[in-house]
Amino acid sequence: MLTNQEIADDLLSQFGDKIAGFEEHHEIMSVFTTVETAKPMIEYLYQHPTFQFQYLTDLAGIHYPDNTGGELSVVYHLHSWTNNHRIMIRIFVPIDAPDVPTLIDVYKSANWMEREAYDFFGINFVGHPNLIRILNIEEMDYFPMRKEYPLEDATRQDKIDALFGR
Amino acid sequence: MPITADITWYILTALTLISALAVILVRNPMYSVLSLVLTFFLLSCHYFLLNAQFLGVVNMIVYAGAIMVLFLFVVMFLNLREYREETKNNLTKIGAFVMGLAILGAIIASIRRLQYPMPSNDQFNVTTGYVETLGDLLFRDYLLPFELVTVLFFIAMVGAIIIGKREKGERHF
Amino acid sequence: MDIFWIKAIIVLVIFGLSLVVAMYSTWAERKVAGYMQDRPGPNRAGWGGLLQPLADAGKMFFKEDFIPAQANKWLFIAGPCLAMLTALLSSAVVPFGDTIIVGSDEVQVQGIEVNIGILWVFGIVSLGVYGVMVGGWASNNKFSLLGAIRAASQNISYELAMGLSLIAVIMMTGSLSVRDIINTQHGGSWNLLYQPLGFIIFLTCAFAECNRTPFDLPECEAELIGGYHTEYSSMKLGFYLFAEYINMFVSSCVVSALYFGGFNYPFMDKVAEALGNDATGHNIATAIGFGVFFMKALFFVFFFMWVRWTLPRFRYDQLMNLGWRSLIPLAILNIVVTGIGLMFEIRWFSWVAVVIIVGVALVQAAMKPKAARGILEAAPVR
Amino acid sequence: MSERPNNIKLVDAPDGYGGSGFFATSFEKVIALARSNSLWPLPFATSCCGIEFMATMGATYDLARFGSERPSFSPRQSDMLLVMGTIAKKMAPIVRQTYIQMAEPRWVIAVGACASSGGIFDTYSVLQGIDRVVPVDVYVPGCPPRPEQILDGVMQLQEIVKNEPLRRRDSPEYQALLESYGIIK
Amino acid sequence: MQLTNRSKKIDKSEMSLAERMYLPAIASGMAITLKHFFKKKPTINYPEQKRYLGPIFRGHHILKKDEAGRERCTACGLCAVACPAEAISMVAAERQSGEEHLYREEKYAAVYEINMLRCIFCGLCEEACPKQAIYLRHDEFVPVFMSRDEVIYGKNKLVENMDKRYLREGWK
Amino acid sequence: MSEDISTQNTLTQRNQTAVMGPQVGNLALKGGVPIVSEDGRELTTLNLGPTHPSTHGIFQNILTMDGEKIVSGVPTIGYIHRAFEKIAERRPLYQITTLTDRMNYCSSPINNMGWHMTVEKLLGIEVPKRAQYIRVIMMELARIADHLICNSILGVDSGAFTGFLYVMQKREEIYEIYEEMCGARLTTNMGRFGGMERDLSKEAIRKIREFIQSFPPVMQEFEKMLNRNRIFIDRTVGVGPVSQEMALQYGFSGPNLRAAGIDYDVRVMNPYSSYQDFEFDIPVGYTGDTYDRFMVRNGEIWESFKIIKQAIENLPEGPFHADAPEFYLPPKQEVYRNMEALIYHFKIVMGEIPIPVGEVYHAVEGGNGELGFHLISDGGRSPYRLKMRRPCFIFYQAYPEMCKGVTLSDAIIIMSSMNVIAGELDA
Repeated sequence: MLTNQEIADDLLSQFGDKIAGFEEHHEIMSVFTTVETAKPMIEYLYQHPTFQFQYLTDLAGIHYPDNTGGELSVVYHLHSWTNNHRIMIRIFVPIDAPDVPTLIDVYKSANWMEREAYDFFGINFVGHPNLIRILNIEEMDYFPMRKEYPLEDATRQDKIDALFGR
Repeated sequence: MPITADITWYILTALTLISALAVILVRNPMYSVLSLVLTFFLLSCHYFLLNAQFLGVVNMIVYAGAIMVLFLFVVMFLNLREYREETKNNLTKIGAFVMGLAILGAIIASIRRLQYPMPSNDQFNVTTGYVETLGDLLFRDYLLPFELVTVLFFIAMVGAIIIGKREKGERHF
Repeated sequence: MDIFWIKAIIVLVIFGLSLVVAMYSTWAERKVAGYMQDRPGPNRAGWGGLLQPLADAGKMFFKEDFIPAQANKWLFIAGPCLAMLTALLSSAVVPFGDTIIVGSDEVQVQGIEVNIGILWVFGIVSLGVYGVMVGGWASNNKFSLLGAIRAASQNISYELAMGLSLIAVIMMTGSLSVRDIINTQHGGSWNLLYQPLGFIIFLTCAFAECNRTPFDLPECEAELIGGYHTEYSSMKLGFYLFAEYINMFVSSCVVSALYFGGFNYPFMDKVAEALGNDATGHNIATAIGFGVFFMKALFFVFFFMWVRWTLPRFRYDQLMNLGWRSLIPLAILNIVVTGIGLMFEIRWFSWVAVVIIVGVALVQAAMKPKAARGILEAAPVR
Repeated sequence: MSERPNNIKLVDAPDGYGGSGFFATSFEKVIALARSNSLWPLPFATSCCGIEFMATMGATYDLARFGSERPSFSPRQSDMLLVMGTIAKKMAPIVRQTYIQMAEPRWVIAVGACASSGGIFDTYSVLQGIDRVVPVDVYVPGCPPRPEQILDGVMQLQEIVKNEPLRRRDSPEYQALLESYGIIK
Repeated sequence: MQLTNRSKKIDKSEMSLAERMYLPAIASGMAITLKHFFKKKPTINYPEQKRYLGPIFRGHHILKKDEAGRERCTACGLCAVACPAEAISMVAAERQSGEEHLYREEKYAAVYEINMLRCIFCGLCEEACPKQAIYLRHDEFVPVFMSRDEVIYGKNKLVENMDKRYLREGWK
Repeated sequence: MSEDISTQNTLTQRNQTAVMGPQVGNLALKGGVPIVSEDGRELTTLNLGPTHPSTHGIFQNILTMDGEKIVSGVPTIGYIHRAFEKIAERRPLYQITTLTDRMNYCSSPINNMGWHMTVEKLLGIEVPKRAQYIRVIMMELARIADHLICNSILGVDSGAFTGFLYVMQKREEIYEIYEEMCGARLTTNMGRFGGMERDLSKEAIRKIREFIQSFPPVMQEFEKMLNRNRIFIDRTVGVGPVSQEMALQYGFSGPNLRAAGIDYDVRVMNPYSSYQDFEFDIPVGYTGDTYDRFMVRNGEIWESFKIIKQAIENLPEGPFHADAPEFYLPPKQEVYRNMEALIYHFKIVMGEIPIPVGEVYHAVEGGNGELGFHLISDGGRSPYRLKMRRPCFIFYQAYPEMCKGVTLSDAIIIMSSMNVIAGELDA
C-alpha cells in the first residue's frame, strides 16, 4: 500500500526545492510546485515503476483573484490504479501570462480538459494543438468562470432581487 | 382491333423517337440517362405490341432495370457544373460533324440493301414471341452459340471480379 | 355486358383494393407495432383509430408543399410519382382469383394474363428503384443521396438472388405465367412443400426489395433521418410512404401466389362441387378463393410488419455480403438440387439441401460445448 | 388480446348536416380535425425532458394513441416541434433554423421549465425561454414534466389545431408574428 | 489489467453454425414479439384513466389554510430563499386588526407569486417552510399554458379552497 | 455574445436544403473546391448533428467521408452548456443537489448521492447504516435505469425498436419507486446531507420487492432478442474497439473502460456507502468493442440487481439520517415546539451554517464511470469552486479516433454504445 509520505519523499529527492509544499485533504495529497516543474513531475510519476500514475482523473482551473502573481491555478488530479492512490498537483500562474505547458503528449485525455480550462479561465496551454473554446461559443470575449463575472443571465425579466438572501 | 394497334404504334414510335432524341439533345446528364431509360421502356412496349412479351420484359429488366441504374449511379456522383463549362473548340466540332455524317451514310446504305420479309396475316403465329418458342430455338437450333456466349459472359464476369479485387487500400463501399 | 367492361371493372377493383390495402397498412403497421410493443397504438381517430389513415392523408394534402431551393424541381416531383407508378403497375398480373362467369363469358379475376407474368412483376420492380434514386438525388441533400445510393445498389443486388430463387419454381412449373404457377399448386401441392430454401431466399429478397427492416437502409431513421425522403413534405412524402406499402402488398401477393398456392386452399374441389357447377356456384367458389388469397397476402403483410418490429437492421456491407455471398450461391444450389430432383422426378428433392444444412448445424452444436468455442471476432471484410 | 377500455374518448365528428346516407360538414373543420389527429412530432430533445418524452412514447403512456407516434426527424415532415430540455445560446440558432425548415402548418411545444423559461439555469449560457427565438404555442411546466403533462400539452395543441382556420397561415397577423421573430417566408 | 479479483468475463463465445444461419435467433425473437402481441397492455389511457402518483408526489403548489380557514403563511421568505430557480416572490404585510380570521400570524403575504414555468418542482420550498404553509400537491398537475402572461400564479390560484381542502392521502 | 438572438441576422432561405443544423462553412467544401484524400479520392462532408436523431444528446460531428467510410470526424460540443460550475458558486450547498439531478439525468440518484457524500465528507458526518443501504438500493436502481436506456437505445439505433419499449416498462417501475421515495421521477432531488429525507415506506419496499420479482424475465427476454442474434452480433462485434492502452490514455471509466478488459470500478476500489458489504462481480469485456460495451452493461444490470436483492434482504434497522442537527433539517413538528430546532431550520435554509474551510474530492461510480466532485470551500455559504469530473466529457473525446475508418452506420452505433449523456457532457 502506497502512502503519501513515500511519494512526498520520492518527489523531494527528485525535485527538491522546486516543490513549494504539500497539503493533505481527506487522504489526498496536493503537491504545490512551479509551472516549469509540473510537467516533468507528472511525466516522472507516470513512468515511475512503482507509482505508475497513468490515469489523469481530472484537470481543473481555479481562480484566486486575491493571490497576486498567481491568480490562476491548475490542479492536476492523478490516479494510480495499480496502487489505488490519488494525488493532486497544483500550480499557480499569473493572470497576465497564464502559460502552462500542455499535457497532451502524456495523457490524451488532457486535450478537452485543457480546452475546458481555457474556455472557463483563459489558461493558455502552450503546445496544445487545438486550443479553442469547447463549451461556449467561439465569439465569446471573456472567461466566464473567473470570479469577477457574476454572470446571471442579464436578460431574465421574471425575477425580483429584492428578497433577502439572494 | 387493328386500328387501335396502329394508333398505339404511331404514338409509341413518336414517343420513342422523342425520348431517344432527348437523350442526345438534353444537356443535363441526369435527364439524358432518364430519357434513355424511358426509351428502353418504350422499346419494350414495342416488343409487347409485337407479342414478344418475353423479349420486352427482358429488355426492361436488363437494360432499364439494371444497366441504366448503374449509369444513373455514376451520373449521380458527377459534379454537373463542371461538365457544363467544358469548352469545345471548332476542330472537335468539325470532327464530330464529319464522323456523324459518315455513320449516318453507313446506316442509310445498309438499310437500303436490306430485304424486308413481309409478314402476312395467314403466316402469323401467335406463339412466335413466346418464351417456349424462344427456348426451343435457343436450346435446340442454336445451342452451341448460346453456350459459347454464356461462357464468354462467365469469363467477363470473372475478369470483372478480379479487376475489382485489385483495388488498393481498405474496403470502400 | 361486354367483356371489356367486366375486365375494366376488375382492373379498377384491383387498383382500388391495392390502394385501400396500402392505406390501411399504415394503420395496421401502427397497430401491429403498438400491440407488439405492449401498447394500443392509435385509438382516438375513429373506433380503434380506423380513421387514422384518413387523418394522415387529410393532413398531408394540406401541408405546405416544399421544394428545396437547390433541388432539381422536375426530378424532385418526378421521384415520388415514379415510385407510386411502378408500385401500382406491378399488381397488374397478379391473379387474385379463378374465373368468374358473367353471362356466357368466363373472365379471369386478374388485371392482364400474360404468359410471362412473373417477369413483368420483376421488370416493374426493377424500375421501382428509379423513384427512390431520382428523388434522393434531386433533393440535393447528402443524407438523401446516401439513401438513394444505398437503395439502388441494394435493389440491384437482391434482384439477382430473387430471380435465381424464382427459377427453381419456374423449372418445376414450366411456365412464367403466375396463373399457371398457381394452377399447378392445385390440390394442396404448394410450392412451399417442394421449395423451402427457395421460399426463404425469395422472402428475404422481397424484404430487401421493399426496403423493409432488416433491409431498410435507404431510409433508416437513426442514420439517414429519412434517407431519400428526408426533404419531402406533404403528399409527395405520402406517395413515397404509400408506394412502400403497395410494394409490400404486391410482394405479399406474389409470395403467396408462388409458394402458397395463391387462391388454392385445401378441399377446394369439394367446396366447388358442393356449390354446384352453374355460374353462381362457380362465382361463389371464386370469391372464396379470392378471399383465401387475400388472407394469405394479408398474413404476409402482417409478417412484414412482424419482422420489422423484431429485428435490428444490417449494415451496408453486411447486406451486400448476405446478398452476394450467401443468397446467390444458395439460390444456385437450390436450382441445381431442384434440377437433379426434376431429372429423377423427385419433386421434394430440394429438402435434401435443407436437411443437410440443419443436420450439420445440429451436429456442430452438439459436438462443441459452449466453453470450447473461441471468442467472437469481427468477420474480416473481403 | 387485451380488452379495450370502453371509456376512451373518441374524436367527435365535426358539426355538419347529416341526412340519410350523407354527412356534409365544413371542409375546413374536417381538415383541422385530420390535422389534429395526425400531429407528427419532431423531438428536439436536448436533455432530461427528452428522457421523459421516451416514457411518453413508451408503453405506459403511449403517445401513439393520439396518432403522433411517428417521430419525423426531418423538419419537412413534422407538424409539431417539441423542444425538450435546455436550449443554450449556442443551440438557439439551430432551434430557429429547424423551425424555419419546417413545412407549414407548424406548431411548437416548449416542454419543461428549461425550454419554456430557462428553469434553474439562470446563467450566461442558457437561453431564457425558446419564445425568444421561435413562436411557441403551448408551454408545458415541470422539470421535467410528467408524461401526463406532456400528453396534456399535446392535447392542448390538438385543441388549438382543431380550431385553427385553414387560411390562418396566409393571414397578415401570422406574417406579422413571424416577422416579429425575424423569420421571412 | 487486473486490479481486483472480482472481474468476470462476459459471454462472447463464437457463434455456432445455427446462430450463423440467422434463422433461430430470428425465430425466437419473433416468438417473443408475438407473445407480446397477445399480452395485456399496461397502457394508461391518460385523460380518462389517471394513475395515483403516491402520497408525496410533487405537483401543483398550494398555500394551506388552517382548520379555521386562516392562511398559514407568514411571509418569512424561506421558501423564496430555498428556491433554486428563484421562482417565488412575495410581498409581506402586517396583519391589521380585524383580519385575524384571515391570517394566522401577525405578518402575512400580501402578494405571493410563483412563476410556474421557472419552477422545477424540487420540493425545497415545502421543506423550507417552517409554518407548513406551502405544499406541493400530490394529486394535481400544473396545467399547460398557452401564453406567457398566465404563467405567474398569484394567491388567487395558490391559496387553498376551504370547500375542497387538500389532504395528503397515503396508499389505500 | 449577443444578448438578443432573435434580432441576429443569421437568417437563411427558408427553402434551403435541410441540413440538420447549421452549415459549417469552413469545414464544408472550401471555396467550392472539393476535399481530396491522399490517394486522390474525392471526399464529402457530412454534418451529423446537432439535431440528428442518433445524437441523442446534442452534439455535432462533422464527418469527412469517403463514400460511406468515415475518414475523420470533428466533434463539437457545448450545445447544452448550462454552466453548472458557475451556478454552483452562488448557491447554498443543498441547492446544488438540484443541479446534480440534471447532470446525468438518466441516473440522477447517483449524482445526488455522490454530491451528498462529498459534502458529508467535508462536514465529517457519519451516515447510519440504514441510510447507506437505502442509498445503495437507489443508486443501483438508477444504474439499472441508466444502462437500460443505453442498451435499449443501442437496439433502437440498430433498428430493433421493440426491445426498447419492453425494458422501458421496467424503467417506469424504477421511476415509480423513486416517486415513492422522493416524489419525482427523473430529477429526483433525493436524499439530504446526512441521510435520506424520509425512510423507505412500506409501499416503496413492496414496489422494490415487486420489481425484484418481475425484472428478470423481462431482462432475459431483452437479452434473448439481441445477445445472440447474428444481425446484432455482426453489427457490433469489432466495431469501435478500444484497447486498454487507449482507454487509459483517454481517461475512460465505467462500463466503457471495463469493456476494454480493465476491471476498475470505484465501488470496489474505493468502497463508499457500504459497498464493501455486498457481493457482486465486475463484468469485463475483451476488446472494448460495441458488443463488449453492450454485454458489460447487461452484465452490470444483473450485478446491480444482485446488490439490490442483498440490500433489501439485509436492510438494517435504525435511523435513516445522521444525528447532525446543524445540517439535517429538523422534523416540522420540532420546529414549532423547539426553539433550537427553529433556529437550525432557519440557518440551514438560509445557508448560514458555517462550513469548514477545506477541500474534498469524492468519486462515485456513476452510470458512465467515475463521477467525481472536487469541492473547495472557503467557509462561505456556497462552494468556492466545485469541479465536477464528468466521465462523459472525458471519454467522448476518443470518439473521433474510434470512428475513424468505419462506416456511417458503425459510427452511430459506437456513439450510442458509449452512452454519452449530453447533460453530463456539456455540464
